[in-house]
Amino acid sequence: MKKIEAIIKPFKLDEIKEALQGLDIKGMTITEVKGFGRQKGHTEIYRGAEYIIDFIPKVKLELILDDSQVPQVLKTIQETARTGKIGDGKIFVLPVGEVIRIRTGETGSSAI
Amino acid sequence: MKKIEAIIKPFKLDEIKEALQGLDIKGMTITEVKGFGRQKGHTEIYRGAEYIIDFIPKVKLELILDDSQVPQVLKTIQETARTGKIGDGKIFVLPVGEVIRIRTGETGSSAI
Amino acid sequence: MKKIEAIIKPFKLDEIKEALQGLDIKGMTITEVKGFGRQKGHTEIYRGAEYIIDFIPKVKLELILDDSQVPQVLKTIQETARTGKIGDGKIFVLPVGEVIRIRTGETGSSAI
Amino acid sequence: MNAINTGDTAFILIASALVMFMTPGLALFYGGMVRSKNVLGTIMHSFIILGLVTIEWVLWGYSNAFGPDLGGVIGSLDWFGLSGVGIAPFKDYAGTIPHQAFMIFQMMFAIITPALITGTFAERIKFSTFVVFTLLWCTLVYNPVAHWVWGIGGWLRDLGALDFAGGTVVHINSGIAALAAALVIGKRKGYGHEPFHPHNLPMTIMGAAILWFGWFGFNAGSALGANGLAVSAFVTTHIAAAAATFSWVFTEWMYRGKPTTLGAASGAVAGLVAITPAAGFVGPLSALMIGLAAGVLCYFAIFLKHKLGYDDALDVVGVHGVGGTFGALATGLFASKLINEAGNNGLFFGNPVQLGIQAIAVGVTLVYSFVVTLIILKVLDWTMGLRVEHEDEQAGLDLSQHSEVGYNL
Amino acid sequence: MNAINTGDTAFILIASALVMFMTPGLALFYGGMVRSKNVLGTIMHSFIILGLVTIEWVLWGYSNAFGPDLGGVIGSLDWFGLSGVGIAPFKDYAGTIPHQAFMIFQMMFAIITPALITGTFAERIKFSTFVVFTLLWCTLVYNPVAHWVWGIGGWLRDLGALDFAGGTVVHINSGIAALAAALVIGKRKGYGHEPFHPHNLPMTIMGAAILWFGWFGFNAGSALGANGLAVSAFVTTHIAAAAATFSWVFTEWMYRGKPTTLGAASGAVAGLVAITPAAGFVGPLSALMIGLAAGVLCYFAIFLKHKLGYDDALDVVGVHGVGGTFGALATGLFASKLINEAGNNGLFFGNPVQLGIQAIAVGVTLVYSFVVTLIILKVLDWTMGLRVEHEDEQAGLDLSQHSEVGYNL
Amino acid sequence: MNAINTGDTAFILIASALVMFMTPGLALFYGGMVRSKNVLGTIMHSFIILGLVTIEWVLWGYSNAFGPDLGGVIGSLDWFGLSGVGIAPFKDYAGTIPHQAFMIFQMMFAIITPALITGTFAERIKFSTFVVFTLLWCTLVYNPVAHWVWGIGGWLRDLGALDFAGGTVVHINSGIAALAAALVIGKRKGYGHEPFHPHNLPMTIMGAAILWFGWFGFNAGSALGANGLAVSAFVTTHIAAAAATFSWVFTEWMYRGKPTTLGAASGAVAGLVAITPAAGFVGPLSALMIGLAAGVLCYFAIFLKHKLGYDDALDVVGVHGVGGTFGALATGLFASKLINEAGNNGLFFGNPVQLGIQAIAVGVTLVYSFVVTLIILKVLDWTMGLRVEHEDEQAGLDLSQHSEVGYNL
Ligand SMILES: Nc1ncnc2c1ncn2[C@@H]1O[C@H](COP(=O)(O)OP(=O)(O)O)[C@@H](O)[C@H]1O
Ligand SMILES: Nc1ncnc2c1ncn2[C@@H]1O[C@H](COP(=O)(O)OP(=O)(O)O)[C@@H](O)[C@H]1O
Ligand SMILES: Nc1ncnc2c1ncn2[C@@H]1O[C@H](COP(=O)(O)OP(=O)(O)O)[C@@H](O)[C@H]1O
Repeated sequence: MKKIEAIIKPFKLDEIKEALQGLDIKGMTITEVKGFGRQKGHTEIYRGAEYIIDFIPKVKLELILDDSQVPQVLKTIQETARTGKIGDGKIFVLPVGEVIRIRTGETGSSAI
Repeated sequence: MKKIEAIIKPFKLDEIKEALQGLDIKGMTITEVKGFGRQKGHTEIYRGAEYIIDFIPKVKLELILDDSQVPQVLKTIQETARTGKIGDGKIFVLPVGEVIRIRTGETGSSAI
Repeated sequence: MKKIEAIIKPFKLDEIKEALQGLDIKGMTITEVKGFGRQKGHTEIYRGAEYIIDFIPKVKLELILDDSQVPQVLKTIQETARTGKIGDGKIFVLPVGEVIRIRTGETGSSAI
Repeated sequence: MNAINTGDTAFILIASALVMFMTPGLALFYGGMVRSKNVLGTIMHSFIILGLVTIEWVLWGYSNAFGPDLGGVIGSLDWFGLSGVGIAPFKDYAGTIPHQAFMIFQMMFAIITPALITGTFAERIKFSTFVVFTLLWCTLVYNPVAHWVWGIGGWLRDLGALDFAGGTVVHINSGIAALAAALVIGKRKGYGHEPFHPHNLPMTIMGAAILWFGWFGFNAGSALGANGLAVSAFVTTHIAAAAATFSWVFTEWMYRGKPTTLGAASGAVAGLVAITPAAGFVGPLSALMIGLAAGVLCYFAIFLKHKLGYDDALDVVGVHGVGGTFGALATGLFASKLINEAGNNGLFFGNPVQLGIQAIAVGVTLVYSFVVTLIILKVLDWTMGLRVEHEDEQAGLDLSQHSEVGYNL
Repeated sequence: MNAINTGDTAFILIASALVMFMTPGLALFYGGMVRSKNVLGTIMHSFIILGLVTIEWVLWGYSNAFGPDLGGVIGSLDWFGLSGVGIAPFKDYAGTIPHQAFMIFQMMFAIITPALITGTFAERIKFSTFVVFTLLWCTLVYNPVAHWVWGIGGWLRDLGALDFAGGTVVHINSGIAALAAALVIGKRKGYGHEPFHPHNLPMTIMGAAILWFGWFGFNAGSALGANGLAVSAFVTTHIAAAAATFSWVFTEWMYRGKPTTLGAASGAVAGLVAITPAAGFVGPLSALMIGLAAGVLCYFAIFLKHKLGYDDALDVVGVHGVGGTFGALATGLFASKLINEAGNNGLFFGNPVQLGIQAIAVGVTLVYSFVVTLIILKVLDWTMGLRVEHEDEQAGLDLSQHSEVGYNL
Repeated sequence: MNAINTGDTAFILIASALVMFMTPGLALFYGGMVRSKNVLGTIMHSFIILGLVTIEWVLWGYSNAFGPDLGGVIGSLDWFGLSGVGIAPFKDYAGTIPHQAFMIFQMMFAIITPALITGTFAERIKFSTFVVFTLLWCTLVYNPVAHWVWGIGGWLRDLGALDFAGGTVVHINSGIAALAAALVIGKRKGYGHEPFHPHNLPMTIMGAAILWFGWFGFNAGSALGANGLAVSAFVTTHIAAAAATFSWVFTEWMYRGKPTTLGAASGAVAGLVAITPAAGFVGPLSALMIGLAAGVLCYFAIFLKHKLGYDDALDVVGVHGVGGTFGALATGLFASKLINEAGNNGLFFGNPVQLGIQAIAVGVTLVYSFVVTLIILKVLDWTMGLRVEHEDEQAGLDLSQHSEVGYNL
């Protein structure tokens, strides 16, 4: 099993969720995060004082998948999340040792 | 060492924290996340327009543990977090390469 | 490639970000989290009722790095984040299987 | 003479607007204290009462409370639908302003009283049942008690009970009804072990500020004209609010080690409650004393719920019940004919009888309101059900009762 | 006699303050309904109008709207810079208060009217263009229409159209301008598939409460004195607001299964809009009926936009356009000389002609305002551009137009 | 004659309520600008002052400020505890309203003045020391200065200085005290390198709106009756506020490229500050000019702190100090006996002497207030300590001083 973490632009979330549902992905978890990278932030001005804000709102998607699902999901996320402009984000794949479904106690693939 | 990530129902947090303290777990980190899964979301209505909200508030628990502690902790979380209703959440186990305690620079088990 | 997760004191973020930029780190992702550990929380009082709050605001830093960058980055974070007082936080290192840059589809080191 | 005085009319209209504004102010005061998942449900309780009780008051409420007396107990329905309530002053209530001005000023009191109660059953009441409860309570509790104390021919009024702006009718009445409600509805799920932090204290403080601001209309407006009495009531109102703000904060500072902002807001309300019956009968230094005492007293009164084990979510009993009772009795101590010729002297000014009369009015209100409220709620609990389902309580009233969410920040 | 009456003056000054307070109230009402990234931009629309229109009104606005009549169509510039507008009462408008008091009271109406429009193009208008639009609209639409209906010599006034406090001038006028604006500016990006949830409903409800509070100044103040008529308008205003709060919530409860707090706030505003033209001409029970109908009607009116496919972001058309039109016509039904000798009877009181006159005033305002607004906006769109860039809309108006962020919680 | 005028009394009571409401308004205005961890501490500063200064004013404050004169410098303690301050008008101050009405109206000024100062030491002052400071400052600075300018026999009053509603007493006084405080307490930890963003700008804007609303009571109420002068002051107040809103926003738009909402709110307050001393002495177009200038001037004045290196957290010096000074001098330019017979002409109306008198009043207030405030603070710093511990500052005042948290959203 693998864990996929994708950092995406927030407004792409709905589209990606729908694309993944199309792949029969049953679950995912998302977090509001802030990203720092090549994409430059913005300036805020309060009573004449300027502040440069480097951290940009992003959404982190976390999915646990069977190894078999990984390539397809990676492709789908990459294609759907892409706008072609700087700041589109990253996808990381991490190894997972075990999965448990709390409700049933099932483990492994059947718990995903 | 292992990292345990558990997605749970928010109102279970205190109970789980206490159960884990019982196992002499010294630290953990939690994040407010939103989950999408089998549990269905809710409907919101604003001036007659209905919106289906799929993402449900969950809490993510992250714990770094010595391998020896893992089975016990998994069991405790699974049992305490369980309500038996859909949406109880998942537990994932990931491998960890190294741990450092920032304050002291200690590494490995003694840093947990 | 490795993933570094660091739980730090929120007011240290800017300093760490600058130190990492010094190391030519191009990107990172941060999340507001709450930590439970040796550092004790605080008490809140509402209409005479006291509540003990165990969870303390922390910031989680996530960085994907080439293996070669890891030692230097660990050192920098540990030194910069350190105040020497309880609650300074932890650094975890996790293995990463793959990285993709969404914008270009690049993978591996060049995607970081 | 029947002439309308423009100064008095301007004053009562603006005072009515101020008292109306108190109800949304209360909505914020309460709304900030609940958990974020119940903020809208809590605000809605007050807001919908603006709709419901206005209609009730126009149709039968005003007539029952202030209409032609039937045996000292209730007003008749002669003024149903405000029939006969016009622009010409009704001299027995207020000779220099249009009758409708008096009616609308009183309406605002009829609105805020049931809204005060909502703090006790916050975070768990079923909305539909709440609507029915409100209408029944206004009809069966508020209107009669208002008639007794303020209506021409009302028996407590004839007895000589002093209640300048609603200590018994508004505060004791709602405070004791809140106790009945807390007992019938039971504790919130998790109460006592989960934390129930206020979710937005700036909102609560803003609400308290609006209440304070509006209370000038409530108390000074009760002089029913822009006269010396109004000024006197305005001054005592402000002094008592300030004194209780200070004394509540100072008490908790000594007792718990921290001066809190929620304490300041709560103290202000406690002082305003306590001065309400006394406002037009006492002088500034008496107001100072009443305020100082109210802040200390109500601070300790809210611990009652922990002792006695009921869950009065937002402390309606401790603040309005205890504060109102204290104020009504304090009126029997501090009232002075030097301040208000039409009032009476209290114990400290040589007339111990007044304290007894005040005690009767308090006692009667406590008993009547408690019993009738209890009966209404029991009946509703059996028939419609008082409380939301377990899971709906967990999800919060905002989602379960209204399909809305307070914040998407 | 030229004497200033202190009661009347006190009343109109406080009423002016209340109406001024409505504009920030509106800012909150609107601000809570947009997404959090546009909260400041939305609030700023109303707030900057306080600055802009005040200056416009002092310089030429008041003179154009209320100054010496030119052919029934517009006021001359004789009162440019308030020249000649002093403390002595101007009897033709208000005999017992200083002329400047009348001027400043009217100013507050001129301010809130363009602020109402801003709800329609929220979340996507370019700030610079918006500033220019506001000044043009006030000059070319608001001032003439105000003159026709309220100015001495205005042709609709001479026709006998009844508009107590601004049903046509304020609500129909802004409501139909909003329709024009929605059509020209187009839909918000993502409208119809992305969710557009209100980001802070407590803020919206607070805004509605301030509007309700301020509306007492708006409607009762329109009696221009603290007299019986003011009391009557005050009472009808409150009753209609309450009735519509109730009926909107009840309608959606039946129709969609949930009583919402946004519905309560919206209903209150709908009721206030509908009673505005009628406030000083109808009795309490008529107000009750107008309010009940307005709540139901406006609830369904907001579905129009889904049917017809325009994006009136915050429902200015549905609430102010439809509610105002209904109120103006309802005045032609429910008006009664028993309530206001200076008014007229409506259809239900035996004078069907009045309904026709009301319809003319409504129709004229609808057509004139729609056409002129459309022209102004088209010209601005070609010259300055009406809408922010695609990416600026995505980032939100707060960042893109003002370099600020609403919340750092 | 000693008769109480109902219109005047209604007006002054409502004006007092409005001015009272300004202090919580200020709490929001300031509260929104600090970081979220200090929101309650900041709000509490203003709120607790409502309690403290009310008590101080009742006991000795009013007597010291307005009581029987001792050598032009201070009032005696003859009116301690409001003894002798009753319902009968005190003609030398206000002949048509009860003496207590004048007293309570003035009380609200005494409350808001120290609250204004709190913006300068926000986010770092120790609560206990702050409480002591406030009482000392009111006694040693506010009361004498109020006596000099407004008290019968006060030496600046006798000199002929014009201060309609508190330019010197309220704004210059608090503004220069704020400078002293900023110097003594030192910069906030991290100031200059960490970002200090406002945490809730809608709250700040709401606060500014309440200030604007309340300022009608502040300035128009200073006419002490519902007369032509009140109308005139009301009109100039609104115009100046609007003009400065516009000019601040426009200045920063030109200078920094963006029109900000915080700029609009700040501009409004700057305009209100600047018009305060002039409100009842100048005409509408002069008010327009004063407002326009104030917006530009105060915008640049806040850069002073960056230049000079002190940390005036919420710009009390730049807005109230500079704005108040400008307004007091502008009164010496624009005042006209055509507007107020009881005032005087300014430079532009042929009387250059007035400007000199204004400059003396300004200078005296600046020097006296600065020096005495500095001494008080130094003494408190040595004895009680002015500033919270390092770690408490980091944790925020809400947790460290009050054991509360603003938001649990
Ligand atoms: N090495 C990294 N580790 C963790 N997160 C990263 C890393 N690099 C980029 N990110 C995340 O990806 C987001 C997009 O990266 P950015 O460099 O702005 O654009 P792009 O990926 O298009 O080059 C960042 O905001 C950050 O959240
Ligand atoms: N494959 C997955 N990857 C990541 N998170 C998941 C996955 N499946 C479920 N989750 C998380 O677990 C939560 C509960 O899952 P759900 O399917 O609703 O209930 P259950 O686990 O009882 O079947 C989801 O809300 C989501 O946060
Ligand atoms: N085993 C753990 N797993 C996950 N997070 C941890 C663990 N131990 C500590 N943490 C995180 O590190 C933070 C600091 O830990 P704490 O024990 O308070 O101080 P210190 O690291 O200085 O001993 C905690 O608040 C928590 O967020």
